[in-house]
Amino acid sequence: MLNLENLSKSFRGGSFGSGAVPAVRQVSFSIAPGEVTSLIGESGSGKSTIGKMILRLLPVSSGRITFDGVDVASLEGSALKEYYRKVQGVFQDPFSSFNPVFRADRIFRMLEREYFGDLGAREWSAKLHTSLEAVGLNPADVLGKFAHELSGGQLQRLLVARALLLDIEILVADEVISMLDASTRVDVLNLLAGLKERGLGVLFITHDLSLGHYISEHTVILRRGVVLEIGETAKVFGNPQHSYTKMLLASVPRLHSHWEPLEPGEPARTGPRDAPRGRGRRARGQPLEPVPLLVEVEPGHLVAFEDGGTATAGDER
Amino acid sequence: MSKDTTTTKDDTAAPTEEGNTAPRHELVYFALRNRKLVIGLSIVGLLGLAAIVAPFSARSNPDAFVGPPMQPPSSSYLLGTTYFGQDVYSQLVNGLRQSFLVGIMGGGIAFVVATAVGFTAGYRGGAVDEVLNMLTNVLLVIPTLALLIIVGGYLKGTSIVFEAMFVGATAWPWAARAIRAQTLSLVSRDFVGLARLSGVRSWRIVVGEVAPNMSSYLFLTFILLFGNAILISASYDFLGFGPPGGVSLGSMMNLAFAWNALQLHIWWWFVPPGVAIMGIVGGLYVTNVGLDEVFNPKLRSL
Amino acid sequence: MRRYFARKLLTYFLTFFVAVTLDWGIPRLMPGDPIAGLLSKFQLQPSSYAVLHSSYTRAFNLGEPLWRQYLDFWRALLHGSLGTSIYAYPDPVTTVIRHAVVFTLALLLPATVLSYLAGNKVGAIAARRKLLDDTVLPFSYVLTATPYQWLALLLAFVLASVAHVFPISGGFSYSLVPTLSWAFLWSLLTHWFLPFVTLFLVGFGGWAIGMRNLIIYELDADYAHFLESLGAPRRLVRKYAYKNARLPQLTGLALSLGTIVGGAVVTEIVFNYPGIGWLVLQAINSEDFFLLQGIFLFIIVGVLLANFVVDVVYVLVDPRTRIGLQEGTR
Amino acid sequence: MSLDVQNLVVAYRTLRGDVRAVDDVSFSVADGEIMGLAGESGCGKSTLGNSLVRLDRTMRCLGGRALLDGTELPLSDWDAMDDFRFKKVSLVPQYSMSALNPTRRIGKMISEVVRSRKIRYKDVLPELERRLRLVGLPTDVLAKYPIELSGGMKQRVVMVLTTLLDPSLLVADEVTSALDVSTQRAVGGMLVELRDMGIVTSTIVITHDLSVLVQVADSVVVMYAGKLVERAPTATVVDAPRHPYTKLLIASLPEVGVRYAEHVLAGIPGHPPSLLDPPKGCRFADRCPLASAECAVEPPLVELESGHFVACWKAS
Repeated sequence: MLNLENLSKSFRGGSFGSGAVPAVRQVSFSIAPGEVTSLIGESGSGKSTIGKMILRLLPVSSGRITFDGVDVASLEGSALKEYYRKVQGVFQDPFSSFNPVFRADRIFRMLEREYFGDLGAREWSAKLHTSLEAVGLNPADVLGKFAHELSGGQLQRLLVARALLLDIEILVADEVISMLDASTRVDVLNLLAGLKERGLGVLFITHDLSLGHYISEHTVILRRGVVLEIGETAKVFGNPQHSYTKMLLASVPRLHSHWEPLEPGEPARTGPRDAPRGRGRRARGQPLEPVPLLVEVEPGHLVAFEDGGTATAGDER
Repeated sequence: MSKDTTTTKDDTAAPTEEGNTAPRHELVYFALRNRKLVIGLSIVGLLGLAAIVAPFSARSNPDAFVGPPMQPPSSSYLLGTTYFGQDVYSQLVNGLRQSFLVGIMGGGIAFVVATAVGFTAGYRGGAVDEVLNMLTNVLLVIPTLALLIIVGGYLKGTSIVFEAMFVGATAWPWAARAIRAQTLSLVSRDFVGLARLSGVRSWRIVVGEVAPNMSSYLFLTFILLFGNAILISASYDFLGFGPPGGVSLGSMMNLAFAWNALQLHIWWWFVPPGVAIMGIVGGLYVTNVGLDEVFNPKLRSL
Repeated sequence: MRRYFARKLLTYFLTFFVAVTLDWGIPRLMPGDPIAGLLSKFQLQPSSYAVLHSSYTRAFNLGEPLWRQYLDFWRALLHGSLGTSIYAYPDPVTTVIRHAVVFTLALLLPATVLSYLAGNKVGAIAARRKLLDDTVLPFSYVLTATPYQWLALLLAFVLASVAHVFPISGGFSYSLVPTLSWAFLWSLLTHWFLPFVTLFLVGFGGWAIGMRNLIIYELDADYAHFLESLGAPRRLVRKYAYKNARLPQLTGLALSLGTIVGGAVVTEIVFNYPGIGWLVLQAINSEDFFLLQGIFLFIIVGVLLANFVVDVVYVLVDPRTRIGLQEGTR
Repeated sequence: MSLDVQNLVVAYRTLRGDVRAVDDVSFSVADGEIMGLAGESGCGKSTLGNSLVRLDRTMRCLGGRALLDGTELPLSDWDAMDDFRFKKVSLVPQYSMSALNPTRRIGKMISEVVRSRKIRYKDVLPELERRLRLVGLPTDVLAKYPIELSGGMKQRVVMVLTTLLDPSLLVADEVTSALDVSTQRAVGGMLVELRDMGIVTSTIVITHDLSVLVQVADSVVVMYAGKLVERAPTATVVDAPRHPYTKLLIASLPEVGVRYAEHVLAGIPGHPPSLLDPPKGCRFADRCPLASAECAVEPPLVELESGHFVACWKAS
């Protein structure tokens, strides 16, 4: 069980750390084994930052992440290595995940060297093949090749296979299929969904609501580093409460229905992020809006309190 | 790297079976076809060869007084003789040797410092980066030659090793800055994150994952540092701070100037060393550009 | 923008601090007794040796504890005192340098600015134009690889020593008394010309190459392709590319100031041009170490000032730094 | 008949030979039509769209032609094409975020571009300002530098600029893919409005996202490995596709409402062939569940019913 408690992250803006730009603010949720949790947000929402903090690729500014009760920030050396045995990640750009200078197998080599030094060559090879087959890859097709000789789908599978070599309990999947071709992305998606049947907890980070809805048990809606709605996926999608969630759902293009005509004055035209931008501008300009309180509108469904109107429980339709 | 640069549109053909081994063949193909690279390498190679065989091809000890003074180039004195009657050709090939040595050693030291600073700053980031960056920027502003003036003034004669160390200590900042920038961009790539997730230690990530991705860039940096070192040491020697007794391309020009070669029209005394320096440094620069064009397809076609 | 300058100024102050410390420390860090080292270069009687040794010791404050020496050095410096020159005894070092600086500036400023402007223009024109590129580029490579002192020797030999078109040495004809006469000004100009050409040519090559390469990159930038898709004529695309390529060139200018100053030093020596560089040689020959130390500081301050000027120009040319500045001050 | 593309072949030149990214493609776009051009990366859709406005220097047009309002576009003649660019054909590029010169104020840049086309800036300024307001941008964006704008704002500035001279043909290349869903919707709406207001006569919208095309396009062309495989009205492509590739592609797309727990979608096994040496017959054959011997011969594009073209032996 991986818990995020009031997790916050600020990036240093400008030189000498003067001026901090908040990226994630007081985020709390947990990733349970055997479930997929979707973390949904638009660009700049801080969703990838959360993933990187879980993977200890970025330090936490305040709050904490615990894994089986232990504060992840305190892990160093061999303890951190043991954490990585249990918690692993797959990233957005499959080509960036592979060192272009080396063959794609290097991702396995590193694990072999660091974790399986005492394993015989034959045992290792058997383990590797099992893992590759588990993600639907034929070892002969992918081993010994360079990343640019393989397709994006194959590469993402290789990365999942790499994680499966370890005894992982949590997998952080950061936009893993957004760069894949339509015809192959659903296969990788199904692969991730299948992991929960092995008892793994998956954090599925995405900007695409349809993917989140397809795959996950729990959904977290994030905007500008703040959680706006969180709960069981069926409830969040079936009975969205926050105006932002509703706007997202109304805006997502669908295959079998058209966008509802825009109501006059609806914010979609100017868009929520259309404020002129500039790094650090928000931080030094107006004061930050406070992190809203989460209100439970129905069992297992929490919504951020809005000024415009209190979230109401019950089905609107 | 090659992936980003060879396919600019999303619409290029998917990787192909034939494409598997192509990039390397392509590099060789473009290398051989690149006129700048071929010309630059030939010049540097020929001069380098002359420097290596200097002890055998030189007619005499460069300092020995072999004949009548101020002889113009002739069959007996290939490049004439100096004001004192030393053989210019022998001095030249020995000077070449010295220049290459200073270039390789000085450029090498500067390169090591630059990579150490650049990698550390770029990979560690944070406060370490701030401090190293500040140090780099400070040293970047102090002109090498000015520093040389006060150092040289207080030293009684120097050696090639000293010159190399001096160059190494002063010439690295721009290279460190460039390497830092490259490292920063590479560290943000996911394969570095993945290496960390695999429990690989930091120095191993830098050496094993980051550095190989900028090997061509590092090589180009070394070439430029090499050339710089030769130019700096030539100025150093021209000011008369050079190793006593030894003959370098810079000290040849210094002596020629000091003994009125201009007024006495002994042009063969100062023209050859300058041509040699220009040949090495220019050859290195052109090689650098040629290699850049080979490594970087954007620059290739035109 | 305020932050941008704050950071730059901090760097410059640090640099100055480091430079002064080096200036103070290097004579003291040299192995052995620095004064004995100095004096060993003279052919001295034992009696005069002792006198000189004790006077140098006093002059360098070597009797005091190190921290004391260091503070005294700073105090003297802040009072504008760099000691007394031996070469031009009894003039103070600052006076000697001030006389030379005029000549160096008259040489460096026009040579640097004009070679920068001309190199950029020519490089921009040559980029992506086959014929020009094939001629300008090799020429530029030869120039930029040429040691300053050698080009100076070559020009002095051909145009002065052989052809007698220009005078070979000095800042003006020694037969003339410095006055505001046409004859004197003409003499200044003719003596100035060859060193100027030397600095100009070597600098020109580097700028031309840099600009040519940058333009090729810029012409492949997204905004250039977009302009093309709007049917904008090549002239406009190139104009934009040129304006954007100026920015990294300016950074390059700041980075190469040290090299340019070094070039001026050796060039002045070749032409006996009475600037800072020539002074360096005189100081070395007459073992005038106060003068050397003073020149070092002067060069540092000059380079720092030039860096600052480039920073200001950069802000004027790049609107983005100005916007960043507004954000910072709001 | 606004745009008529006939047997167009566009190739990249590489060391190993020409890569035919667009291979013998024909279609037409009517006045007032928004045509979607869909396909996976590498299928040639972007090459096709771009070649109609700005044929990259690394590309060559090896055959075929494109008629705009009855006039042939001189695709291979860079200078002659300049007469058509901006005025007749315009391109909203994939890289809209970086399409504006970073060191020029936007208004200044537009005025310089307009003037370089021998048009007085004063004459178009009122219309420019009107259209900026139309897409929800304040006119003071003209006084700003690109870095002062958000991605969505830049996207809209670029769209206003490219359509300023009321082009007959607008090619919009992946204009929605880098945007958040909310901005995506605004930009999609803009494409339709530009057509509805008669500013743009015909539009080609290139995207890998079929669900965006459902929102904006009247008809869809599906490409696969450089070939046109299916062309039909949008609703037909989505609801009754006939080419096996289109069918499988649409069946593989997750949509809000579809859940793994209830209905597992399936992708298409395998990957597209190399365009350097493409297979002789149908290019989809080795991934196609219906493939048989006759697929070794290239299937022609056949009009199965009015306006519905399919290149597949198994479709009829």
